[in-house]
Amino acid sequence: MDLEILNSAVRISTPLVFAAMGGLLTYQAGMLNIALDGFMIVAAFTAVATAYFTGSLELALLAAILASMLLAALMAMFNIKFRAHIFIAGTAVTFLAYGLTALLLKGVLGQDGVFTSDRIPTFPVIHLPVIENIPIIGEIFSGHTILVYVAYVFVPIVAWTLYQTKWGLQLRVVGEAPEAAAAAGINVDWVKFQAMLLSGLFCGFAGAYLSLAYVSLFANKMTNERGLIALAAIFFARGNPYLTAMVAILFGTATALSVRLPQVTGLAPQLLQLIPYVVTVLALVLVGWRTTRARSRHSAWRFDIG
Amino acid sequence: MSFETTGSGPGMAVLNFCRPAVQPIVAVLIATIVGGLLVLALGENPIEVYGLLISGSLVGVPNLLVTLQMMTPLLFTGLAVAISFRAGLWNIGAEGQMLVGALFAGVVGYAFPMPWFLHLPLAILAGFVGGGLWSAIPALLRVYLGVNELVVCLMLNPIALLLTGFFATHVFKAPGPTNKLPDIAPSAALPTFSVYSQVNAGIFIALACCIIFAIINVRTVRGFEWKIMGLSPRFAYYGGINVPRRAIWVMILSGGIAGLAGAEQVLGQYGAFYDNFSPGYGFDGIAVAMLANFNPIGVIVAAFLFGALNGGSGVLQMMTGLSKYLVQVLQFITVLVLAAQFSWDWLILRLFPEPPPKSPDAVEPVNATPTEA
Amino acid sequence: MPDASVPVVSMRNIVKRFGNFTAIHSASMDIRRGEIHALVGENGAGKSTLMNILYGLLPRTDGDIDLRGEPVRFANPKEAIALGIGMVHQHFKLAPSFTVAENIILGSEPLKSFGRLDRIRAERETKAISERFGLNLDPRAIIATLPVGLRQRVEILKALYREAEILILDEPTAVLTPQETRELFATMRSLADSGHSIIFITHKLREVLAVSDRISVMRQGRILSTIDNKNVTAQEIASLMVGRSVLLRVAKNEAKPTGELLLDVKGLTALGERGETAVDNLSLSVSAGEIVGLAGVQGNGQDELVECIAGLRRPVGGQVQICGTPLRPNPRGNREAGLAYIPADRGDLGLSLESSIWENMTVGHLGKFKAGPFFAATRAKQRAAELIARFDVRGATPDKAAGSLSGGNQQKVQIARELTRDARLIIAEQPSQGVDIGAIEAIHRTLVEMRDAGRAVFVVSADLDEVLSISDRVLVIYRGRIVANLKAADTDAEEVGRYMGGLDEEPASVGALPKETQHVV
Amino acid sequence: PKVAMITSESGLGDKSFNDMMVEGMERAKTELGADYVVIQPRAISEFQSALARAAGQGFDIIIGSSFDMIEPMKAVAAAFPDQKFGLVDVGPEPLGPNVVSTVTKDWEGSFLVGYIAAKTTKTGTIGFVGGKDIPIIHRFFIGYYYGAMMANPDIKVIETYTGSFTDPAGGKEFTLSNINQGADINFAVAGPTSVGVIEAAKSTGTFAIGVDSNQNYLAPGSVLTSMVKRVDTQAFDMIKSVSDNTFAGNQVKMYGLAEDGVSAAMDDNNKGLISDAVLAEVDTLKAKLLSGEIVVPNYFELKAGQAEMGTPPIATPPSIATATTLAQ
Ligand SMILES: Nc1ncnc2c1ncn2[C@@H]1O[C@H](COP(=O)(O)OP(=O)(O)OP(=O)(O)O)[C@@H](O)[C@H]1O
Ligand SMILES: Nc1ncnc2c1ncn2[C@@H]1O[C@H](COP(=O)(O)OP(=O)(O)OP(=O)(O)O)[C@@H](O)[C@H]1O
Ligand SMILES: [Mg+2]
Ligand SMILES: [Mg+2]
Repeated sequence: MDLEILNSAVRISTPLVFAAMGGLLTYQAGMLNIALDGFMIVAAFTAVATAYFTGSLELALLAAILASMLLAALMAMFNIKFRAHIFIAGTAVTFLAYGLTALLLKGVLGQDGVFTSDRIPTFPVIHLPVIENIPIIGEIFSGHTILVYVAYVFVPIVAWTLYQTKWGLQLRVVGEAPEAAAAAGINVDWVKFQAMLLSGLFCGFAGAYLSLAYVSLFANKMTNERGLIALAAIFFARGNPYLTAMVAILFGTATALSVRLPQVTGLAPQLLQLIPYVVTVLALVLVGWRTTRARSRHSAWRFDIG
Repeated sequence: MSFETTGSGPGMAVLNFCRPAVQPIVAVLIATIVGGLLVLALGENPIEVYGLLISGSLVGVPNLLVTLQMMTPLLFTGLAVAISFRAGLWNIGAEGQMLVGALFAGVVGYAFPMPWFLHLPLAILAGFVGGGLWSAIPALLRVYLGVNELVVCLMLNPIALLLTGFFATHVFKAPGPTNKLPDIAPSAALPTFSVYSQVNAGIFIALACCIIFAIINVRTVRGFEWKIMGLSPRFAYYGGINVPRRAIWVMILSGGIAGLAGAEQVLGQYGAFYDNFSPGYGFDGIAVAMLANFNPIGVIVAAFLFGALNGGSGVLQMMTGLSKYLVQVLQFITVLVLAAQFSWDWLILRLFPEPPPKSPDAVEPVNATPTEA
Repeated sequence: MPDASVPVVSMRNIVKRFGNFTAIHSASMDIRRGEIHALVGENGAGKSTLMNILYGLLPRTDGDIDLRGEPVRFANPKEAIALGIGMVHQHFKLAPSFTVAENIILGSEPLKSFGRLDRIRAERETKAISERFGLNLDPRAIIATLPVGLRQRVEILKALYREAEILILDEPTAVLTPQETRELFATMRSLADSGHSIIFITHKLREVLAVSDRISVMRQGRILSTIDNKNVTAQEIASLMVGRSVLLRVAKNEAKPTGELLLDVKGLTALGERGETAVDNLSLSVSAGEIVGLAGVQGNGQDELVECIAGLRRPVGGQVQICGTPLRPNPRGNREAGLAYIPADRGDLGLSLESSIWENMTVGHLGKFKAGPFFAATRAKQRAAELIARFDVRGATPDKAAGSLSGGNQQKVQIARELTRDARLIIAEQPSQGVDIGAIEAIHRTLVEMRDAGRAVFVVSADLDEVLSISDRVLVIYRGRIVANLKAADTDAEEVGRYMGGLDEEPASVGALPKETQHVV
Repeated sequence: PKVAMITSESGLGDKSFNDMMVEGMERAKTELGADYVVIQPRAISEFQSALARAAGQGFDIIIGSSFDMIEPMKAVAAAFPDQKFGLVDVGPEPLGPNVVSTVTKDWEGSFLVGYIAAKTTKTGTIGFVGGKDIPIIHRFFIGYYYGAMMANPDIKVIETYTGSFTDPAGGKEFTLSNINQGADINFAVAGPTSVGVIEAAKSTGTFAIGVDSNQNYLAPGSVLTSMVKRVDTQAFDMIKSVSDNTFAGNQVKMYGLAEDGVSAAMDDNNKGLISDAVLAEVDTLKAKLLSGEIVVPNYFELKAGQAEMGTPPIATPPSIATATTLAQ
């Protein structure tokens, strides 16, 4: 039972980790990308539609990523080239994506609300050869779909890219001091554009995971604001990839827990569903309390928070 | 940050003067064209679709009343978002604040019957207080613990939804199959005017709020202070503005106004607090505020646009069988295009290409002779 | 190898317009190989703009630029950098939370396989290049922790790392101490000797005369003339720049301090950003009717000291009285007690660059425009227009954004705002930083007038010339303590410089000031 | 006839009564030559304006669904006495001289599938996955519970609510949790979330029970049966009454097992999943129900703390037995 919770936590956290990695890159590039949900829903839809028509998971994943990146490119174009406020662009793109996928669901797949079919292939579950037999670890980490492993492997890759590569350095400088980057001859807009595209890439994975691995169907608004949770994780961790992933997992674990608590406690389900959100707020308060106490003694007054 | 202005020449002054109006119009035009292409791609006649959207929202008293009904909550939430964003506080929690305000108004509305001249104001005030209390959480966390209000608001929205849902389904649940509080007493109801729509006296409160805040923004010290702290809080603080206190109050005011949206819904439109009643007025409010460029009068215009699109949506569905999602798509194409800065500059650059160089000896230096104040 | 007779850079008839405002009318200028070429001019003359055009940061509206005889048109700095142009900006362009090495290699990073950064090589090369040019720097230090002088070096090394042959330095000495300035000049000279060409913008004519080979004078968007540094005096350059004769020294009478302590600091202790003790049990006082200068190398606690007095930082110990009122924990309280404060950090603290000039001039004066809750915006704009004229803020209208002003004119905006406050204590940090000589004269004269009207003026500056010329009394801060309390008339840059370097700690002047010295002028 | 259908705020694609009603519309279109449009309000507050604006447009009948439409429809029906209205799947009170309404006895259908589940489970534990913890869903649960207890008094029934009707992924997660606790059959009453419940069954080799419409086809072999609510018939009957001029207002029609308003769906997709023995028992059960020997409890008639329910009496589930107030 306990281990099953963790196994489920790994599953629940996966789309959050994907989306968080995507949002993290834009965060590091100085853009607050609130369109993660929009990217994800488009990817989820494209994945299901492609899988349904071609029967190929690979094509479906590819198409999902492309669709998500296309939307990201649109968003980037409006934000970077046409200087739309990232917040409006993000809101608009998200609701546009919700509406468009709902329209296309009817137009392309002939269904309202939900689409599911036997013809949609699903990502198979992988049993990790050696790990599977280790008592506790095996139960938690084995028996997920390939995308779950991909998500967690992305975390060190993103960290490595951010902190060990030229591109990562430039991206972080663009986020922190765009004038410095521009003066050093870096094409700030282009770097931001790339970050946004990659954000689309990761959300493409997240969407495909949601609709072809976690479940195998498409439903309107099926991202259920997971992108916003991912965003909160990023803020919480101030853009550190490992910490961000950990917060996403914390949220996933709290969710897994809240799924299993009702039978135990007999409490109203609404109160149990509060747990992940409340845990996140409490964690924020705790961190804020600790840093503020230290800062107020030796820092000049600042209101904008870093 | 770029301080460059584009375009120049004699026509510039005139165009700059009407810029606030022209920019949205150009954007709506572009959005209409893009949306029209989309409609065409769906195999419908864009002229018919837009015709129905317009006639369904503006032509005839019933349609107009529906539009007004739909714009009312957006007036409140748009204004709420606008005043907080203008002061540099990212209150994206209007949705949650509206829900809590609605719950407060709903409870006061049914649980404490009294004469209407007391009851109605009290119930409205309860909505304000509910929203204000809910927004005080991110405000206090921001000011005293440096926690980003954006994240807190993101978390508080679902928390508000779940908590108000808990109250509606467990604590104050009205008997019957629906998840709602008991109906409010007639003494707490905002009067409605017609069977065609639930537009009610709340719209006057909303418009009054917009006008009051428009005046506050440009005519009062407080409004000036909010603007400065929105652009540069450190400078504002240095200059003697009590930024932490102002920040808390702006957030509370903003939340309170979002709470009024809830009160208007409960007291005017539903007659009781219903679980999960909002189709996302709080989020639409962000778009409305952005379109309005945080200007309270602009909020009225933007809310009207949104209300009209939503109102026209019903007629469009009724007449053509097209989906409500089409309207949503058209709506947010408009928002996206409106948000872009290109429409105006693009137009200007085409109308007024850069003028030839001015004669080189234009200005003579003034002598540097500052004297004591 | 370029032809030696051809200038390295030749700019001809450059025009730059921002919207319908013409910043550069028609500027022409040649730079020779191996020369140090000073570019001087009033605030807003267009110096930074011209250089930004050369560096590819701004597109030009018209005109030609030849680089080593070839016409060029840079779309961005990257292309300029590739052709050997480097620029150190008036406002530093560094990423504060990154290391020295990272900042230096940014944009031309040494790589290992797979696009990996070669950190070791980056640090080695940073070390090597800083030693080659005699600029000592720890490659791993985080920029935010470095004093301004060292940041300046990072900026220069950044350009040199890219093998810049033409180096543009935009007001590099504005924030440096005399020692640092001297070191910088030595570096510039050795660079020039090794074939680099240096364009050097400054408002300090002494520096121009000391280091440059040729001098170009800019006025109202035009290069008036380029002269040889052989037979020219500071006075001549000044007149050329401003179009009239300027007083290069402040003319002032003896101070008559009343003894009423308008600023009284006793045993103040405060921590710095990293929790270190930045101000260490410090005491000082400024009396009505005197100008006290605080000299010190950047990073010795003067920032923290002033922030405490302004209410922007909470002290951990000690007492401060402003005009007889105990210190309040926020700027508002201290302003009400009678403080006017001109911060050095105008971009972040003293101005809101995105706000209009009238708004910038109105903050801190809200009481004047208030009728109940209402606000007289029209009156505030009128007043701003008056101040713009009175303080000669060039290129300004009340509705223009403060950020569109040149550096020196931004400074004038905040000076105008603060000096027109009804405040008895004036704290001015680097009041003439980036301000041209004509305006310096005016600012200093205003400060002296303030003193004579019975106010207390406390000038905090790294610019020894400024401190010595304006102050009646000079305090030197070193490692968070006052190490010297000198009568300005009896001391000189050498002596003060020694105290600033901490070489000569004088136990007697630490802590409370001896009563006698406060009154001698 | 011209028909306007106004959905509840969850709109089309709910895999629930809105979709079922459209099926009824389709049937009316083919059989009666009806013309219909579907209007999807975004919020409860838009019901009244949607009804009122449709009332002026020459529709022969305007059909809505959901309890939340009762008040708006009463108001609009009073304002437009010549317009015919229908309201599907609501309570037993008549709504006006120009309104017909219907009640679906979904608790009787839930009773049947509860019985089947309890007879089919191999683990002795079955599950219930509701969309929200709300009375209308409790009504399904009580029927299900009653049926299960009648089949096997020792059965364990796990009651869960996902909190959302639109989160299939959440539905799957909750179902997996139930399965992990031994529930090898889960009854999904959660709109689109139900599809996630069926998914979970498919991926674990257990069974799900569909709801509202026949969902057996969604995962043949994994959906034991579906508790079908024939709101399509109800809508069709309303349209038919208009077309053959038998419409009479102030009427509430009941659609229970007797009226074929609910059923446990049997088709090719679930052939052989339920043993013939169980099917035979279900038939006798139905007969008893029709004869009144068995009366399945309606949640809305239960009282808090009530110890037993239905005929023959069966102990109430803990959520009722221990409750101090019932969220009705
Ligand atoms: N934005 C606000 N909205 C509502 N009340 C506010 C707001 N800001 C402050 N207040 C309240 O108004 C009262 C006066 O506040 P405060 O002393 O800061 O203003 P003030 O003295 O008018 O400011 P100033 O002197 O700078 O004009 C306080 O009780 C404070 O809580
Ligand atoms: N982005 C801009 N938009 C509008 N005007 C600008 C912009 N940048 C500079 N200007 C104007 O161009 C003129 C020249 O500015 P510049 O910064 O080149 O002056 P400067 O000679 O460097 O002065 P300082 O010595 O004060 O630094 C000023 O009047 C300034 O206001
Ligand atoms: Mg300059
Ligand atoms: Mg006051």
